[in-house]
Amino acid sequence: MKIHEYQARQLFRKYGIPVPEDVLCYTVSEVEKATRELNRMVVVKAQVLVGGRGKAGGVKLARNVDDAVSAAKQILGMDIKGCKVEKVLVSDAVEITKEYYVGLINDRNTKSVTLMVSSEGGVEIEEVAKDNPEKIIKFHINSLTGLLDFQARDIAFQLFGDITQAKQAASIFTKLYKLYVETDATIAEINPLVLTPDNKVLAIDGKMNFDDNALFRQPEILAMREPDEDELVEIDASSKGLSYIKLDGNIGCMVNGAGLAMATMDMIKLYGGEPANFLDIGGSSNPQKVIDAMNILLNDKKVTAVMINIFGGITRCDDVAKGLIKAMEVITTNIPIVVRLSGTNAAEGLELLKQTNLPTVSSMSEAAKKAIELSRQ
Amino acid sequence: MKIHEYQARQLFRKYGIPVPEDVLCYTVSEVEKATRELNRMVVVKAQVLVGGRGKAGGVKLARNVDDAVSAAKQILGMDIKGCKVEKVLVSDAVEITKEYYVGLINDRNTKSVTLMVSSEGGVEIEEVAKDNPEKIIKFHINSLTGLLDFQARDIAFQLFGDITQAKQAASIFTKLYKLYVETDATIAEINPLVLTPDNKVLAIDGKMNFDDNALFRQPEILAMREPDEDELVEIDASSKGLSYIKLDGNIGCMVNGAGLAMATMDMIKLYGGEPANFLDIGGSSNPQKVIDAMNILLNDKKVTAVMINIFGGITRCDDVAKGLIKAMEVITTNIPIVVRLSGTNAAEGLELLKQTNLPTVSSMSEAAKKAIELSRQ
Amino acid sequence: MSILVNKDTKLVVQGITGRDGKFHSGKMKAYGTNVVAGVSPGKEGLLIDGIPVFNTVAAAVKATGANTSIVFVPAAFAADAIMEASEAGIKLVIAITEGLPIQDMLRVTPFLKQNGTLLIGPNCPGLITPDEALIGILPGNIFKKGNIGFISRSGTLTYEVVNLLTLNDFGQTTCVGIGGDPIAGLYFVDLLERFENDPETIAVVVIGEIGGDAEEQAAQFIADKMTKPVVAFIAGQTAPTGKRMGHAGAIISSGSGTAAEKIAAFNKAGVPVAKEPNEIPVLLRELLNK
Amino acid sequence: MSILVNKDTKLVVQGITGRDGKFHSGKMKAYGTNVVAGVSPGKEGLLIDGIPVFNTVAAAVKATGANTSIVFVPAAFAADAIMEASEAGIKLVIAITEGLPIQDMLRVTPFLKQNGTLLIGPNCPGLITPDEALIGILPGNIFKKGNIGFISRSGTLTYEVVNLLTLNDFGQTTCVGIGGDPIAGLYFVDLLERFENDPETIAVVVIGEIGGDAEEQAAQFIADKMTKPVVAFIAGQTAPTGKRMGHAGAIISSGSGTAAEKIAAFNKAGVPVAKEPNEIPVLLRELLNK
Repeated sequence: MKIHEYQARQLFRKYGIPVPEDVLCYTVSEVEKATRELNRMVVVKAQVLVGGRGKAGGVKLARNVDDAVSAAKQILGMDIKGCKVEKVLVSDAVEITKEYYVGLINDRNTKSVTLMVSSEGGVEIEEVAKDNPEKIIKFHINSLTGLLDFQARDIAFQLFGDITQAKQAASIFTKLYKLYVETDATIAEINPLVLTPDNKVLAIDGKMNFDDNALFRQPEILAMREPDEDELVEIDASSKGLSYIKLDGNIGCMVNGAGLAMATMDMIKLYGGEPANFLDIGGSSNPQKVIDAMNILLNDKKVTAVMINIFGGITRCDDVAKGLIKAMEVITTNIPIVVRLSGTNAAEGLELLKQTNLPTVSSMSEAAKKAIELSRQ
Repeated sequence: MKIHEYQARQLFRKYGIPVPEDVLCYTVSEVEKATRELNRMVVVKAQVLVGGRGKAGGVKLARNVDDAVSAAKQILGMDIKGCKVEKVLVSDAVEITKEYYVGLINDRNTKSVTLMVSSEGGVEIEEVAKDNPEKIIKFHINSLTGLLDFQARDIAFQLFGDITQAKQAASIFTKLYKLYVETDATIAEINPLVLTPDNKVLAIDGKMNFDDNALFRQPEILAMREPDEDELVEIDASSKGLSYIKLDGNIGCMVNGAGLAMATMDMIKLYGGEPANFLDIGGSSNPQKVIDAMNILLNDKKVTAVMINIFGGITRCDDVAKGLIKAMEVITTNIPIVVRLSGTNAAEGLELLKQTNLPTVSSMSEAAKKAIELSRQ
Repeated sequence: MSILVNKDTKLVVQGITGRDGKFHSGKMKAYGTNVVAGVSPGKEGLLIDGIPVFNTVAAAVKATGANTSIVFVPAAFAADAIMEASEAGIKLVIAITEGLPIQDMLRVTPFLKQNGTLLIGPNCPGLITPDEALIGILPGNIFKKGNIGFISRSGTLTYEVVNLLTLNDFGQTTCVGIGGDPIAGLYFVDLLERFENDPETIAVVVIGEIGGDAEEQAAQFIADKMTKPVVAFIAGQTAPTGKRMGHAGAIISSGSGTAAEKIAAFNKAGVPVAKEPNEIPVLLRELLNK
Repeated sequence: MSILVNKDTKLVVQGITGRDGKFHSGKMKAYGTNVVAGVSPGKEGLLIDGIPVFNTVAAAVKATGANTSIVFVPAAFAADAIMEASEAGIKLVIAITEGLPIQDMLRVTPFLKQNGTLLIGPNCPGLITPDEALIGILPGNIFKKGNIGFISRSGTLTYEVVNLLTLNDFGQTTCVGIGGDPIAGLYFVDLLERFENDPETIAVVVIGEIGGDAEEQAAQFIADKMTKPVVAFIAGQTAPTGKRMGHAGAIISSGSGTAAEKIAAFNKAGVPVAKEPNEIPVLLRELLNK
């Protein structure tokens, strides 16, 4: 789960990480009022959940109220990578002596939370990783002891020679780690962390993602969720036990299992088709799930054919077939649906499906070819 | 640092440990009102910082308001081991099916927080330890992982066969451990933990002590401090860098170092005297400390002689002598003061002290004998 | 021979009284797995399919000598169950449970390391040594004793491919589903090493997917250390960036963890990568006939 | 010979720029201790009494090969300093700092154990191998090279007794003040074992005090494992129950940890207990003349 910069700043404040003063605004007049009250040079920043807003013109410096109003007019309503800007953050534009990068991620290889810092702040860390990998300092944190004070200080000293600066940075690292662990984050980035001319160390832009599997114990984080349209569909699917991701193609897929679902999408593409979605219905033959899944698929107006790909393991194919039959009784559509059943009791399942007039096959590749063919009719 | 039962119950509630409803009362009329409002059978419990209040008659069951009023009249103002009862806790008298013991302490040998539980609750755990040591289950908690859920459950199953009871108990163990660690406790006891006829597990009497060395980071705990007269003197001494404990004898001692101070008390006793106090002035020759220490000693009207015992290590005896001379300039007393100086620059120090007319010696035993002799004149 | 599990495996089922735990305990027992005990706090004394139930893993181990555990308990309590098994002396834990918070896994990892406990999963279908022991939710009937080692991050895709292998007469030594989570117990490399050292295994099939770099590490390990042939397949070539494809670990972040990168790594290591599942037995036959 | 410290000790002083750190660094250096480095975050490059200062222990170890550390940093930061030394590869840490919270010590303990670091203290005067290395705040002039081992929970009481030993011509191999806190690094038993194995030590003096049962454990160890004679003294015979006698560890709780119990334990182990400090050299002479 992602949150906006303004929300990340709220969390930073709660954990004592210093951030500039700011006001969240939904309208141009709110921006005008906020700028007047802050009474300083400000930055007007689009609040969207996609990266690259800076390059898209979604962040503008404003020296005075007129500047801010004109920036707000340009940014509010702007489209950034398909996201409409509905709110902006008006933030005190602090003077910057130098920019740094601070990030926490879960490292798969060391199985630890890893602190990454760099003296190259304000640019994407992936670029630094590619061009100047030696400028990224990585530290793997032992989950049993946490980030110890001396460790945070050691790392801070590698960025800041001055002790008062290093102490501020170390304290920010420690607080960010506490925030990260306590909120079940998967990414916590401060980019840039800045040093000001008066020797203050501040977090300017904050990015945080959270572990979907842990949201059940993070009500405060969950309350920050602001899903867009596509995500609403995904969340709705998830509440029905389905894992759904919309893509751009026209062949809807319904598969049991995430790996098999991906392999199904890949095969459609390999054979010249375009998958419309990722959809994993899990290991169940519950007819309601099939109905829900089918409704989601058919809500996507681009879909011109559906491929159902089931490998029966513990779930028996005849049970799946029975579920499908029940589901087809309540679904009315003229979009062609190819069903592939394989594995446990596949023969029985295919036999049962004869009554539905659905095209049935027993191999995945056959199903993919058939679906592509039907999608073009 | 110790706290009252009612304060321990406040902490228990904050951490989600179930305790009976209660009201703290300072007067008989408050007790009457509280009992009327609780409208149930209650227990009236003296709130004092010493143990053994039950045997002293400081805990009484009251079936009705009249009972409670009469109990309050007896208990309020009562003297329990030298402590005057100034407040009572009026607590819902829950029905009890069985009593248990739960305690957390710091174990010196395993260097861990140790959970002790017993099916023998409601009696002093020291008695159980002596009579039925096999009835105490001990579990050493790894400080890096904390008390894990399965560990708490395993221990709970050793007391409770029933799963709903065991789950409640396990949850209490886990919460008590969290409370213990987060408040820098040195003892956290629930005695008794009770099972009620309706299968609820509740904490009845709570006892908590805290680490004096950690009070600097425990403002909430520090605010609970309610020192008695003797403790006020100790706390005042402590704020002046002195470690002072009042005893019952008549020979005041002023020593540098805790071990040497104890050995000094022991020696006075060995030679037939009675030490009036423990007083460690630490490793300093600061005249102000000597003045403060002397004032504390002389405030104790029982004191009839003072023994100053200094072993000069890094602190030079001549510096200590200079401090003593300055101190004696502002102190007026006719109580005899014997000074022993030994170690670094002892000879120079003793020479300097000649101007004060104080009896000086160079060995500890000589000083003790002299002080005892002078105390009897 | 086989790796990790065999006829000597004595299995304890954690969460045996739950819906899945009960169902699969029966299935595993029916397959011939030596299921010696179940654990469900408060249910001690019960028999499930003839399997005795205990309150704690420690009690189960003491009574039955269980050496391997399978975890079916719900996600919120699974990390605790894994640590309980480890503390009770279990040396191999298979966690089927899906949806474990990553922070829980990060806390579990050093705990298991200290005790010398191996973990497979979480969010995995389990593993099987055909005709000896099935530990998980895999459908036993599609597997066949043989000499191919098999490792996969997926569930049903595993069945799909194993089915193709069996139909093409490639039996298996051991098949392991390592699970779809970003932080898991054993990774590809850990298992490749065991297959390399298993005298009965003559070749290995690796089914990877997008996300992370476990496949890249596997490719490096194969290039550096392995003498046995390996065939690979990567699911998720059409997956977009930033979207989690069902599995918590199947996500392409900032353009890394793509199928293309993984395929390139395997190719560089001389490992043929199948374009679609059907091609896997074909590539395997080619390599073994060389 | 000696235990723990000698001419090969290379000492780093943590908190060297503080009042006590600075003062005692000079004293230790003057005694002849090989003080190779100091640590004070932000003060790297400074020289204190000719001792180079570093920002971190890791940097100090790297530059100077320090193998032992002494900690003077304030109580609130001392646990972190101890762990920093341990993580930097220091094998013996002496913590002089008084007033460390017990919970901090409980967290430090498993950390040091993992790294194989020994700790003396906290709240201790340090230790000395006369004529070789003084690490702590002990007054060097009262010690004398010889063959008595010495262990004490106290500071000035140590000086009092050592002074009596030296005046009575009992020189010392090594004298260790283990500190007055309830949870500390090395206890009596750990040091008795080292003295037993030190060929140069012929007898040991143990100065205990009320609180805990370290003395009882020492008595048991002496009875079970020691061949060398031991003389003991216990301070606090007149201390009341429930009152902390200066040291955080010197407290009689619920009637246990009393001087009487400790004296009884030593007597049972055949260890003579002096009634007052003056008696210690007398008892030692008796034992050694046997």
